[in-house]
Amino acid sequence: MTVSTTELRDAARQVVDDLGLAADEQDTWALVAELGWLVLEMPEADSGLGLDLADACALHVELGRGLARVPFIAALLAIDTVVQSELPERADLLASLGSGDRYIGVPLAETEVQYVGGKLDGVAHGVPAADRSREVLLWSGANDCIALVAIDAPGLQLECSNTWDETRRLFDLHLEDVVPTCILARGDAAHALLRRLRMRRDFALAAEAVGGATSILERTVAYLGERQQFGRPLAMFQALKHRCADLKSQVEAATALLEAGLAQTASAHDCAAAERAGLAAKLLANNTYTHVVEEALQLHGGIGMTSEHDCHLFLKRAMLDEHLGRGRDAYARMLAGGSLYDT
Amino acid sequence: MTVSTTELRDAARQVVDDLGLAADEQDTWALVAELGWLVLEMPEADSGLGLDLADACALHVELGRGLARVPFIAALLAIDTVVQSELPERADLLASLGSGDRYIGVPLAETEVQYVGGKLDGVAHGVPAADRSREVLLWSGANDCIALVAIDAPGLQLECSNTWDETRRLFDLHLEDVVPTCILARGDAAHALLRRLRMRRDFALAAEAVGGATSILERTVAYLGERQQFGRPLAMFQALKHRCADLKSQVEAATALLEAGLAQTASAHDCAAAERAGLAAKLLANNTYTHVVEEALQLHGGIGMTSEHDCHLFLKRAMLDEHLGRGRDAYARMLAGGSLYDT
Amino acid sequence: MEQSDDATGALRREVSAWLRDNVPGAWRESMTGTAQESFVELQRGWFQKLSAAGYATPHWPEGWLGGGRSLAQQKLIFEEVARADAPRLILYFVALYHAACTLLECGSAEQQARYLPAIQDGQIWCQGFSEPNAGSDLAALRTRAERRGDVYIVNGQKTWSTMAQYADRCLLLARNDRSGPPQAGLTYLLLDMHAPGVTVRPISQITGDDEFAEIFFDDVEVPVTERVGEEGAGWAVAQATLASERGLTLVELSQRMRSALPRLADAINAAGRGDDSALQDDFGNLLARVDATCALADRYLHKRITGEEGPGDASIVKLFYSRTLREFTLLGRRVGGFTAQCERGFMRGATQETGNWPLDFMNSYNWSIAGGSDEVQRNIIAERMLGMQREPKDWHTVERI
Amino acid sequence: MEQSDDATGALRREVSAWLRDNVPGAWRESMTGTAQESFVELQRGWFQKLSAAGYATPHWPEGWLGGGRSLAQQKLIFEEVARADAPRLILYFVALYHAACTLLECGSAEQQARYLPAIQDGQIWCQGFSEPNAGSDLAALRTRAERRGDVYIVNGQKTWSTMAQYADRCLLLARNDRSGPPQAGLTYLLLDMHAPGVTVRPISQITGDDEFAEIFFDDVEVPVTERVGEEGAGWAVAQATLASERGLTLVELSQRMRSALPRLADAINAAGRGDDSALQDDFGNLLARVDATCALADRYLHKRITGEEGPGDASIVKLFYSRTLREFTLLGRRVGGFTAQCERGFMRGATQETGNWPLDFMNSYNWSIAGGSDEVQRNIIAERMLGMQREPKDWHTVERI
Repeated sequence: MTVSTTELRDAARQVVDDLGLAADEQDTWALVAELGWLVLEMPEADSGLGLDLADACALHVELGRGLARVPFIAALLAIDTVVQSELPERADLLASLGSGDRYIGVPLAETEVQYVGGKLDGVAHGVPAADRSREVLLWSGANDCIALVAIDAPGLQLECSNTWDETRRLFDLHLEDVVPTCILARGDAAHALLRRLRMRRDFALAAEAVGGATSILERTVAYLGERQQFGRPLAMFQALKHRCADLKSQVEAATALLEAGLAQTASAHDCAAAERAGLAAKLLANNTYTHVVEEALQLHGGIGMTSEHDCHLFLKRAMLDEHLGRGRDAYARMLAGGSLYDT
Repeated sequence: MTVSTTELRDAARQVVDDLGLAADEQDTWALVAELGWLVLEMPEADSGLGLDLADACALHVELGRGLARVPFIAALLAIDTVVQSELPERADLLASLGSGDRYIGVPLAETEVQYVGGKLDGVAHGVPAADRSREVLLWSGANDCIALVAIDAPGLQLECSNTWDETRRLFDLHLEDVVPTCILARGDAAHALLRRLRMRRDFALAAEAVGGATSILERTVAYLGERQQFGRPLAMFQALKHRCADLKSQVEAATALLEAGLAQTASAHDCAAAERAGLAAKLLANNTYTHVVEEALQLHGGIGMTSEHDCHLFLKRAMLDEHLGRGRDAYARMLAGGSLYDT
Repeated sequence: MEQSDDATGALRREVSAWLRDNVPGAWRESMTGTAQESFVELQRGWFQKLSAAGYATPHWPEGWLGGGRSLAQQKLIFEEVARADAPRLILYFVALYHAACTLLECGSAEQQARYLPAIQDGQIWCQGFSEPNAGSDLAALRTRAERRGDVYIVNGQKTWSTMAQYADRCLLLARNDRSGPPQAGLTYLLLDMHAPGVTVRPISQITGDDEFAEIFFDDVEVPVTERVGEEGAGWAVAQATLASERGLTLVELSQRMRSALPRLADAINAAGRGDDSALQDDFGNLLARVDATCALADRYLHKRITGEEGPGDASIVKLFYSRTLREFTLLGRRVGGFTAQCERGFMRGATQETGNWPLDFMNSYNWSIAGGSDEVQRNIIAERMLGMQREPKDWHTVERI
Repeated sequence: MEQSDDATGALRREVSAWLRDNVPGAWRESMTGTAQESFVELQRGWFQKLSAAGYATPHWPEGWLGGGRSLAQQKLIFEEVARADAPRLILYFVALYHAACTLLECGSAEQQARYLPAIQDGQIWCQGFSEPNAGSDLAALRTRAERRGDVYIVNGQKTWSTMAQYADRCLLLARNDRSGPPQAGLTYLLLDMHAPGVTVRPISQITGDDEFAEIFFDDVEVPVTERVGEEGAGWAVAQATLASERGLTLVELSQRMRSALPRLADAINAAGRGDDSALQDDFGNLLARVDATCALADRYLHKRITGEEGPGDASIVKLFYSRTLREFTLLGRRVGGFTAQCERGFMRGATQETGNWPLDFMNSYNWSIAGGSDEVQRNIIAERMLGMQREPKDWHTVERI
């Protein structure tokens, strides 16, 4: 990790801690824009900071720690895709995206969309804060078309996904004969851009999960240190200690894997290796997050079952997250696919 | 459980405890014969005790507890199959089998044998103590033929399986154009007999596994109660307590499932229900056994890694057992098959 | 079992025929996403029917409507109710079991005459044992009951009391004396929930439900005649309360879990994944564990019938049930995918197998935390059943709350 | 890292080229089912080559053959050796790391001059820390060293000493004083394994191997000049011994585990089960865990290089490695089926990934029990890293042995 990544992380932690878990989406978004996080990865030529995915993921980790209610992952994915594109209005678009005035939503789950005859049909799942976006970045299930679609385009309907996790505010987009605002890429170019987008989405989701897992484990350990039972703090009971130690080793492993994978994306120009590292990071991070929250709920006892306590916010986020990206069971199987037949 | 099953179990426990883990195969076999256990399930009309599978399994549990080096499961399977058959020499054969003078081996794993043109070809796996048997009970992979084959038949070769577990003394039988001594059943009759045999084999293996798991858990708890570390018995450390408690609940569950399944075989005439209960009992018993020995080895620490300690005998038996019967992964999938499509 | 197969068969047919005619129809649909009040209405209606038929009180002694049934017959009725997929009588459970059995075992004749008929008529009770700082540790109870002439003055707070907001009476365990050993200073009272000074605040649960509540006591007067057992003997009376359902709940819960397996299979098939061997493995292993849970619960009840229950037996069943239920709901979460995460409506009166997997998963913690957490059960199993040495002096554990 | 990519690349090419020419061929085959003696012969031959090339002692200071390498370079050499699938230098590990680093850090100039060249020439050392009743609890050590004039008289027993039957010298931790706190009365000695009164008995392991041994001391005389550090300062010297390999072993082990993944994939494919989604799930999850183990080990080494190591960091790596290795071998056992249970011949000089799955599974316990059991690591992580409260007074834990 370069020094600047560390600085970025420390600053972000301070910001997220100050905001707290309940911070309002609008306020948080304004702060994210103000801090320049939206231009983090934009090239310096485009007035960006020119930092890389590892830096972005350092922020995702911190936002994940605080369950920040802000569509930062989707925003960065859209910005990167526009940066990679050759849109005529690229410069203007980047300026408004970077300032936070404009937000383009991106589905965090896989889409079931077809592009036929210049029109999009189907459903796109899991677009965060779509009601705040002017356009949404969508692609065809066949991966041969990426388009921007206006949120008020005829034939497009927004439906709140109403997930148990209320911190992401996801939407389903139902499309019927929707004409895109513009096409960003077709054919092989679209394929390549989508590989990049999915790889980055995997890393971003992994980073948020690592942050969330770290945070809920810290909170659980702190709770056990305070809560007295049988005349002692719960933290003194060896059975609980050992469970926390196992969780800690898993969180550290997921963190190390994420960081090692990000290092690979920076140094190597091997797209397949970066993709594979993203798959592994996402898989382990989500496995870890769900396992940690499951244990955290048990270790908190009754208090964790009340909505006044924060435990459930992490639980619901973790339950949702494992189904985002390429889907719950795709990761292990894609990873295995490189080594096993018939996959 | 009827009173006589309880008596049988108590008597068997005494016998097995007296024998100890290292008892010689020949001596144990002689004792098993002397105690009348070989005629346990023979009809009273055939001078047997007329008891049922639940009683036999009560003995398997006890023999499993003591890792008895005696091919009792195979012996009872062969006897039951002969009882079910209409062999002309049935009465004489049962008399010599019941006295222990004669022993017919039966494969404890699935066979890869074909029956074509009156001859058997292929390999039968996992026949215990085949070198002590005069005949072996074999069947075709297509389940349409059950035969007795003389151990010295031309074309038959014995090969010691040399498994890590030395208490079962399994053999592979290689067959090349082997002419059976006699055919016990063909076609539908063979199918029905083999369903019965496999169901009984599942229960018997489950019972031995339950016995083994019970025994190694008892030994582990006893060891933890004696072994001192940091000035206290290990049993006093809560993390170890909780692990033992989990193991205990799993062993009790496997025991309860076995007993409930056996009760079903006695009362119901529903062959499919008995088969299903056997699958479930075998699956849970083996899962439990392997998990308990894995934990037992860890809980024993270094001493469990030495061959002078008994821990490894249970470990090796449990590792082997999960691959006996229909094979490691067949059980869960067959059970699921009743409820899920395409299985 | 004490009955012939014929008599058992006849009872089973009788009960199941009655259930066929009387179980509220389509309650799973009508109770999904509904308000607490309509749920209470369903409970009242269903209770009146069941009670009038005598099936709500098979565990009461002979002489009471429906009473005098053997434990085996009680189990049979529970099984049939579970199989008929009737709503659980959550609102009346404390009255029918905890209150009634405590009164029958430890109450005065006058107390029995006052409350038992009222319970059969639908009086609602709640339990006041747990406190915010005494989850699994009854010795730490702090709610006070000070004797003043003919009344006790109660002050303090209870929590995790099921449906306390609808209760008429509360089974209260309070401390009358702080001088002796912790268990010795407890007194058991029957408290009127409508008395001045009682405040109930429903607990907002993470599922959106509020079936539990906190109860606050501010100088609440309880007549001495409402004391069960002697002053300071509350601990022993509480044991009678806790033992009241005698394993029947776990029989019912495990049967309900088994009945819910097809719901999981349907979800797998509906996802077009019946041929996914990973799901087959998980589902097959779950089947075996669910069957084992039923077998354990049955065996435990049988031990109670024959008087063979040993220390830790109940803990084994509860622990294995809670772990199996967790795996059940985890598999559901896996199969349900993204779609299942978007279904928020919860179903009242069901147990943990509604088919709304994230909800079921969250509710599964009711069984691993409440009624003696998994951790407390493990302590009991290790120390009382396996005989593993206890930790030194003040490291004590308490049966369960 | 302190070096440019170019210099690193050059060293990597140099080492890997040398390894290509010098790693003993087909040793996995020749070491399968072979006797201990031929294994020792292989080790001696391979050590002589490696040592002569300077690759056995990159961690020694400048001035020694091969010495003066940075930790990053040492790691690179370890990685290349693992990738080249060379036999592990089990017989020389204690000499090269434990003995050499202890002498370099705490030994006298005279001791260094006497032993370091001998070690480079192939002198074999063993470690004498563990005792039968002091597995994870060094404070319980009972082997005595009584000072009599210019010698210590050693009596007692050590166990789990790797390859002690071939060792020339022993790093011995013995008790010279029982009066003070347990850690204070220990003295560190260099003991001649050929001295009168030393008896070695190989431990028969459950795998059939005997790479560990017990050592018995019966009035063995050790000159006072063979003491490292002051009398009673053995505890501190032992810390130097234990810290000597500085995380390199875990880097090597995790790299070897990664290198062995294709062996597992081959087994799955050979069983015709590459399209079994249950195995795909398990294999995919294992891949991620193995990669994470490598990442953890690398990160730990990096922390050592930069001086950022914190309490518990080493325990995290060891615990995660041991759990991952267990899962690795469990999946192997599953895939190997009945056939794998029938393969008894074991492979000497390999780690836990020989492809003989039951053997690998059993050997995996070497890493969850020895060198600080998983349980001891969990205590360390919980108390020192997470800051969870320690148990009262005499419930203490010890770093690791």
